Parts: sequence; C-alpha cells; structure tokens
Amino acid sequence: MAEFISLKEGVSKTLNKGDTVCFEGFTHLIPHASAHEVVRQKIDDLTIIRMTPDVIYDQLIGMGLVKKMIFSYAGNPGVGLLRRFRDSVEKGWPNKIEIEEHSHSAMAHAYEAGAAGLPCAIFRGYMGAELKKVNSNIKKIECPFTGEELTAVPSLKPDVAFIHAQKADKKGNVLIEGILGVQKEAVLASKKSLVTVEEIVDTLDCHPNATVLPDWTISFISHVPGGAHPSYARGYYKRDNACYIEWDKIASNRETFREWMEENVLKVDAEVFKSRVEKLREDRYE
Amino acid sequence: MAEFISLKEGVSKTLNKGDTVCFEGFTHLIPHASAHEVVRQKIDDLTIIRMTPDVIYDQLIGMGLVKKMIFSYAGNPGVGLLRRFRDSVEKGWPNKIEIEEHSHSAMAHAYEAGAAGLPCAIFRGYMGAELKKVNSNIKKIECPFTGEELTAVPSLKPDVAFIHAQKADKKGNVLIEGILGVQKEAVLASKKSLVTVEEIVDTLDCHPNATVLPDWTISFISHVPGGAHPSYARGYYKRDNACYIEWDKIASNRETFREWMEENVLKVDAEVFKSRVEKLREDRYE
Amino acid sequence: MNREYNSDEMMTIAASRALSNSDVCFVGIGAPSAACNIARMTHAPDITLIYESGTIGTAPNILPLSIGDGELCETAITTVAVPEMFRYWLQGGRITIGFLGAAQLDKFGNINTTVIGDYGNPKTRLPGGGGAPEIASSANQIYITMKQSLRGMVEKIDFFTSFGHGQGNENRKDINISTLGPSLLITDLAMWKPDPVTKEFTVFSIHEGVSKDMIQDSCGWNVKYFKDLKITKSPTEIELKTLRELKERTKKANLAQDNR
Amino acid sequence: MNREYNSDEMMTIAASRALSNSDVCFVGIGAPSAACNIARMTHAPDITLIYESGTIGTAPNILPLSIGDGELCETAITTVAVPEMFRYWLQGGRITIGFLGAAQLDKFGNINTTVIGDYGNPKTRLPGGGGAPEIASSANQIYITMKQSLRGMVEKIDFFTSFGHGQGNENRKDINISTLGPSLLITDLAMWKPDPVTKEFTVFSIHEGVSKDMIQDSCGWNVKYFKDLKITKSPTEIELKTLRELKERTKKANLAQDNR
Repeated sequence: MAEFISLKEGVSKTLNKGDTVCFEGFTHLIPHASAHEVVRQKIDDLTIIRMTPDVIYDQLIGMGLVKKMIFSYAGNPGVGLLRRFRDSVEKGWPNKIEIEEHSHSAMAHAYEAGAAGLPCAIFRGYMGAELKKVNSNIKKIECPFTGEELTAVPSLKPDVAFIHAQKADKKGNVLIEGILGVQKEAVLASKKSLVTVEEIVDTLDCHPNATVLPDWTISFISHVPGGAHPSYARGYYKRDNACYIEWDKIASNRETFREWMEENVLKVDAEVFKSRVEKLREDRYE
Repeated sequence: MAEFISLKEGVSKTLNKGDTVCFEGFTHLIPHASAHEVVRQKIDDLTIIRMTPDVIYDQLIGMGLVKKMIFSYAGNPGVGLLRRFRDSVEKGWPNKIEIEEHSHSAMAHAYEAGAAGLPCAIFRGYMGAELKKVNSNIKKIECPFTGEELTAVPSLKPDVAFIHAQKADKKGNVLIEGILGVQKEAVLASKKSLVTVEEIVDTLDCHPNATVLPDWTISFISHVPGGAHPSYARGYYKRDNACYIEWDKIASNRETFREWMEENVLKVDAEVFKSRVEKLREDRYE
Repeated sequence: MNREYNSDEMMTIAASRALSNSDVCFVGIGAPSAACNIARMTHAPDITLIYESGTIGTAPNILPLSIGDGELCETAITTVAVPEMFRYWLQGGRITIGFLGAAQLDKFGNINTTVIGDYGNPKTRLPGGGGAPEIASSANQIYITMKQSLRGMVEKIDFFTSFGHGQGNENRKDINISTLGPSLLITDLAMWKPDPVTKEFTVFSIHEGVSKDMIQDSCGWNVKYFKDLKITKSPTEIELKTLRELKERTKKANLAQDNR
Repeated sequence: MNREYNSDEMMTIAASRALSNSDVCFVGIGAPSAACNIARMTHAPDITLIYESGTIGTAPNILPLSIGDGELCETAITTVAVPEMFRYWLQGGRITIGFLGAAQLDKFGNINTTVIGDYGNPKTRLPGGGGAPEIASSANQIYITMKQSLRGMVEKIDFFTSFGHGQGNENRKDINISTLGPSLLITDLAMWKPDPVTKEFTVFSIHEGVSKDMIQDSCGWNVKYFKDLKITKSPTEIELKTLRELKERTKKANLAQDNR
C-alpha cells in the first residue's frame, strides 16, 4: 500500500548506497526532483539504469554517485552529448563508471520481462551489431520450434524505481497519461518505488483503460508539483527546451557544473520545482 | 489501408477454406455477426483459434466447418459446457475435430509473440500440469543467464482475425474500449483482419492512450450495429445473459441446434443484429 | 430476516472470512466470485479483486455471470489487456491469493477441469484449464472452494489440469515451484488445510451442525482431522444479509434483461 | 520569397521526396524528422509517422526538439508504451522505412553512433545506438540522411552500432536478415543508392549546382556513380515555403518559452 511521504523522507527510506536504481521517463515526466534529492542525500555507489539517461544522469555521474550505468542512449535529447558522462568515460572524472550498453529494444524487452516476472527476455535483436561483442549480457537463444537464432538479455529488476506522474488519488492509485515510456514496467519490475506527482485528487476519474498503477504496487508517493522540470508533465506544463540547451554549456566545464549543482540542487529543496514551472504552465499557451 | 465493405463481401474476400482463423473477444465484443456470415458462406476445413471459444465456436463446430481448434477454455461463460464441442470431441458429430489445448497464459503469450513478430513466446508455465504431456507444442527452454527452465510455445499467427469494436473513424482507425481481451494482439498477429464496428464517426476523439488500431493495420471494416450480440459492446448495449443460458438448451440436441441455426443464422443476414440489441441499449438502464 | 441458512451460504461466507484487506485476489467465477465480493462488502472493503478479463481492483455491485461482464470494468481501478494481465499481474508475482473452483479435486489439492476419462477419448469433455495452470504456480497461495461430492472429491483425478501439492510432501519444491500452493479448501461442510508434512488436505473446522459422517460420505478419500478441531461459526446476520441482498440484486439485474 | 536555398534545405527536401503516402516511417530526430514532416505537409499527407516515444501517426505542427515532445502525443492517432512500440510495431515488421542519421557512415550503409576510437577507451563517447540496431534489421528499408564530411563518411567506421550491408554483396542474407537494409542515402550534395551487386552506396543523382569534386572532397571513400546519373531538381517554391515556415513556427514556439 502506497504511503504518502515527503520527498526527502521518501528518498531516504527507499534508496540505499550501492542500490540498483532507475529514474525513468522518456522525455516526458522525468523525475528530476527525485534525482536531485538523491544528490542532496549523497547516496552513492549506485548502479543507475535508464533507456535514455539525460541531464539527471549527467548530474548523478558528475557528482560521483555512480558506479555503473546500464543504458541504451546517453544523450541530451535534441541537443547533443552528455558532457559529464563523457568526462567520466573518457577521462575518469570524478570516477570512471562502468557501463553496460544495450539497444532501446533490448532495454524495453528487459523491463517488460522484469515486470512479467521472467529472468530474461528474448527478441530479434543486435543482428550484425557490435554491442554484443562488448556486452556479455547479450546471449543467443534458439527457438525450439523454428530453430531461429534469437537474442536474450537478462530482465531488469531494479531495487528502486523513481518516476513522476500526473496524479494520485487519495488512496494512492497513480495515473500516467500521454507519452508513457517504460514507467509502468519500471515500477512493476522494481522491489521498491517512489512516485512524485503533480497533484493529489479525490478520485482519478479517468478512461477505463488509462495507465493506472494501483496503490499496492507503489511504495511511496510524494506531492512535488513541477517535479519533472525541465522535462514536462502533459496537462500541467511544457518542456523547458531552453534548459536542455543551457545544460550543454553548464556541463561542458567541471567548475561551472559544480557551481550550478551547488546553487540549484544542493542549496535548495524540492519546493523549488513548483516555481520553476510557473511560467511554463499550459494555460499560458492555450 | 482499411477498406470499408459489407460484411458479406468482406468475409468472402478475407477468409478461405482451410484457413487458420480467430474470432477474438473476451466475453466483451465477441464478433458474432462475422462468425454467422462465415456459417452462411459455408467456409470450411478451418483451424479456429481462441482463448475462450464459446457460443460461436460451438456453432462453427456443430455446422461441420472446423478441422482443428486451438484454445484454452472451451465453456459457455457462467453457464457450463459447450454441447456441440463436446459432441464433436466425445462422439465425433458431425466430425471429430482435432484439438490443440493450452492455458490462458500460454495463449496470451503466444498472441503477444505473434504481434511482436517472434516465432515463439517464453513464459513460466504449465508447472506440474499435464497438458504439456498431450500437446507437443509445449516445449522447454532454458534461461541462458539463470539456468531456470522456462516454457516455450509457438507464437500464434492466424491467417485471419475477426474482431468487433466500438468505433471506426472515416479513415479507418478503430477504437476499442473497456475489456480489451487479446483483440489488438490478434489483429496485429494476423495476416488479414476484418473489424465489425458499432458506429462510424468523423473522428475518434479519444484518450491519447486509448487502444486504437490504425487504419493501415486492418484489412476490412464493416458497419454492423449489434454485431457482438449476445455478447456486448460497452457504451452501446449490455450482455444478453439470457441468450447464453438459452444456448445451453438449444445446443444440447443436434436437431434443435440445426433448427436454430437454420432460423437464426442461415435464413437471415447481418442486418438482424441491429434489432437484436434494440432492447439492450444501455440508455434503457441508465 | 430468516436466520436459517443453507450449506451453500455457509460455504460462501466461510470462504469470505478467509480473505483480508491486504489481499490481492485473482478471482475465478462462481463460488469464488461470491466469496470474494462478500469479503469486500463486509470485513475487507480494501481487498483488491482481479478478474482474468483484465479488470483490476473491481467492485461489482452485482455478481458477474462471466469473468468479463461490463460491471467488472465499470467499477475497476483500471482494465488492462489480457496478455498484460497474465504477464505483468499474474506471472509478475503480484497475486496473494488465487481463488479456484474444481470439477475434480484430490486430497493434495490437484485440480482437474479438463476431462473425465481419457484425454484422447473422453467420457466428458470439460472446459479446460483457462487461467488455472499458471494461477496454481504463480499466485502466492491457492484457496479452493467447492461443494463436496464423491464425484468431485476423488482419490485420483483423471487429469492434472493444475498442480497442487502433487504427490504431497515437498513435491512442489521438487519441481521448482516456489509459491505455497493450495493452503485452504472451503467446502459446504468444512474447512480444510494441508497437513504441514504430507500436505494432505485435513479438516480443521467443521461447519456448525455438520457431522464427520456427512463429510466422509461426500468425500472420495479417507478424511483426516486436525487435533484441535474447530466448529465454523454459523453466518452472522450481517453476512447473511449481505450475501442474500447481493444475490437478489444479481437476480433482479438479470431479470431486467430477460423481461424485455 | 527568396528562392535561393542552402544545401541543408536541399538535403531535407530531397529526402522528403523519397517518401510516399503509403509509408509507415520510424522517424529519427533531426534531419529525418524535418524530411518526414515536409513530406507530410506537401505530397504525402497520409504518410504515417512513428516516433520511438510511442507516438503513432503523429502530425506535429512544429518540429519536436526531442523524440518525446508533447506536440507528438497531442497530434498522434494513439500513443503506446515504449516496450509495445519496440515489440509490436518495430519488431512486428510494420515499419516500411526506418529513417536514420549517422555520426559515422561507411559505403555499405553501416552506421556508428556509439564511439570514436576504442570502445573501452574512447576518444569521443557518442550517445549510443538507441533504437537504431533493431530499426536497421526490422524496418523494411532504411533511409539515411546526413551532411557530407570526411569525418562522417569514412572508409571504416570505428564501431558497428547498426548493420547496413556489412561487407557488401549478400552479407545481410548471410547473417539471416530478411529486410532490405539501407536503400537510400540523402546527403547535402547528392542522392545515393546501393549498387545492385556490391551494395556500395553509389550516387544516382547530384543536387543541382553540385560538382563531382565537391562530393568526393567531403567523402572518405572513393565515390562511384551510376551510369544514368541525374540532377536532383532544386526545391520548388512550395517545398521551400513549407520548410521555412515549419522552421519559423518551430523557432517561434521555442522562443515563446525562452522569453519568459
């Protein structure tokens, strides 16, 4: 049964040093506030998982909290490369993280298999692709009926999943709408989960087939309006594209990165997210 | 691109003697009108697939159109057994159909794998269950990472899928709402498909994550109001439970079965379905 | 209200008492469905009921005739596609109790709903397993409810549709099933649970007014009893009222359709 | 309107012309996204555009910055979860054209977007493959679009992120890939398609005003030409107008956010 909690307390109850953790979101609904809380609590030695690690993963890596990253596309969407990730992989600053690299299809199948309680996923993948030479977690498996050689990857089963969603009702059922990403699978595949939401409502009152995570599939819910910024929450506020473009500059230099983190993450708390989206609220444009 | 067509013409263009075909629907939205059209056109030698073969499969079998059935639960939901199916399997009347029997989980995984373009599905199933002794399409497969012994079944890839849905827009995009069953998977797994719909509208105007089959995934669409009767269509009419109970009596005897089929299927056309649901329309009760 | 009750009512109510607010219950149709909904309408309002049609957290006001009646979807928290139901929700290990009925049952909780007689040349062809083979291994525990009869409770079932405790003892572990399996049997006469060692269903509570002879006479195996045998309390007024009103509402709703 | 155009505009418009109403296109971000949407806004209004974020049949009025911008969902026929996108839609074999960009490309259409230098000790770590490894094998054909440069179009790529025609000839069939693979390359200078036998990208059309020297000077392999070499028609007024208005709307929409 989901427990309503402050983000600060929720993170400290959910995530431990050395855990395997994902902060999922596919451009939409990225849980920035949760990642920043992890930075403030300096929970380190983490194995971080994500299909599309972007700004928050750059931040976690740059702050030295990451031991290993499992991923399929490490870029700043629409902008370019991830500077802190590169600095770690290319120059070992602040530490050289280990990487386990997959394709999107492999990661999507692996999350699905995790949610489905299976030890591995099979798919038709990596044909002629070189990743299978550098990643020992990509294996062959033969279809027992056709003899076709397929690919297997281990399912993803994180210790903790952090996601951001539009709404929770008072019982703790959570609604996700729009671009859904792999958030449902991430929560169902993980041992524990914390969901930040824009709003807590009496009843979800939604479409019968809407994506709803029942309260008993979630460990903690925190009310953090704006908690996805600079990502967006459909129906609440738009994506802050300028921030993503700006991040490229901030992250290009170790010094400016540290300063930015100090000012914008370490010295503040989850409350600031509300004000960051004030001018992006959808009604301004509709 | 979906083509709008009469049910009569659609069935004759879609289904051939000897085809493998599914008429899917999980209590909700069962494509009765399509199955009756197949009966009228006497298309036989069919391999019929369905998780929950019920009244229409009893009818197809009783009319001697079926060679083989692949299924996981052959009952009249909430009522009892399927008399015509039993007569075929127990007494060989009108012919003894071949059966390939699975569990729901196996069939659901197999439809999914069909939709996903895979030759087989793996799952954790049939543990200690005897079906795997009588069905050679249930095999073992080993997880290459954990060594766990899992089960594999071949994916389902019918020649033709018939389903019933609530709405199509004028372009041919189809909306399904409520209990979704395996209809989306059945259509995506099949080479050809025919969808009967309650209504054709200008635009679907639905929830962004509603279950919509784009027009280019469907071969034919026929406008057949009431086409699911005595099953139901959420938002249009309720399930005609009395008909299901009645069917048990009708089908218990070869003679009464044949008479019923003569009067209610062979002598009529798809138009009759509209009148059959007239008194079940939802607004009568709301 | 008439406080007299029949053994069917006793069975449903006894079964309902075994469920709690924190259970996530995969509900079979028929007796299990009535028991689960009575629990929800009495002492376990927060119980999560899941039907294999994809309806999660459903709270029907009348009993569905099938596992996919409209009422289940209208009152659910959400409705997912059937493949997702079996993959993420059942196989994903989220079900605390799978609630099954049985055509044939043996003393180790193995169930047959496939065939009477030989599979290839059946005497009576039954509907088949449906969800049961995987419910039996994926749900954390299995509750079974059925009316006692010599035809139903047999020494040897004709077909292993779903695996209970197999040949007893540690048979489940032997074949690598990690869930608990059948842990409760509720009949119209008694409550049974597995012997801790042999796993044979053993009576721990006899419904009020039922004799040991009645139990044995309608059971095909040699019935055993736990030492501290209890008497199942007869239905309370509120339990009976809730059950009868539910059945009345259900009948009325179905009649409304019939009288057209 | 200024009918002068730059090579970027030529590239996008040439790419857009290769798409038709009946295509189901899996769209990469950047140049592919612009080309696909210009096609939709000009000669192929019924083209189906799919982005890996799960948006099917999307029709954005401005160009998305990322593959998951809100505009994509708001204008889509439906939006599915990402696992479904890769399973049912890409792997299911429903995509006629996968439209990719590339950091490094070789003459057989093999693409590197993973790393410059050694994988374990990279000179430049690039974002990685994302959807590309399976787009390359599951989409029926692959179109590639990129600006020519000696750094980008190389004799030997540093990493096989996604497989094109491998070592050429029947290499795809040899490793049991049944789809066609890279069948069109649109650069800022020319249009290329594979030689029918060797599968080496060979120029079949040079953009108006471009010389063979310009093409060779910005390509790391020895450029070959088809015999019946064509000239790519320069952008029409309507094509240029559509592209420029799209870019203007996009810029304006982004500015609206920045000027807060």
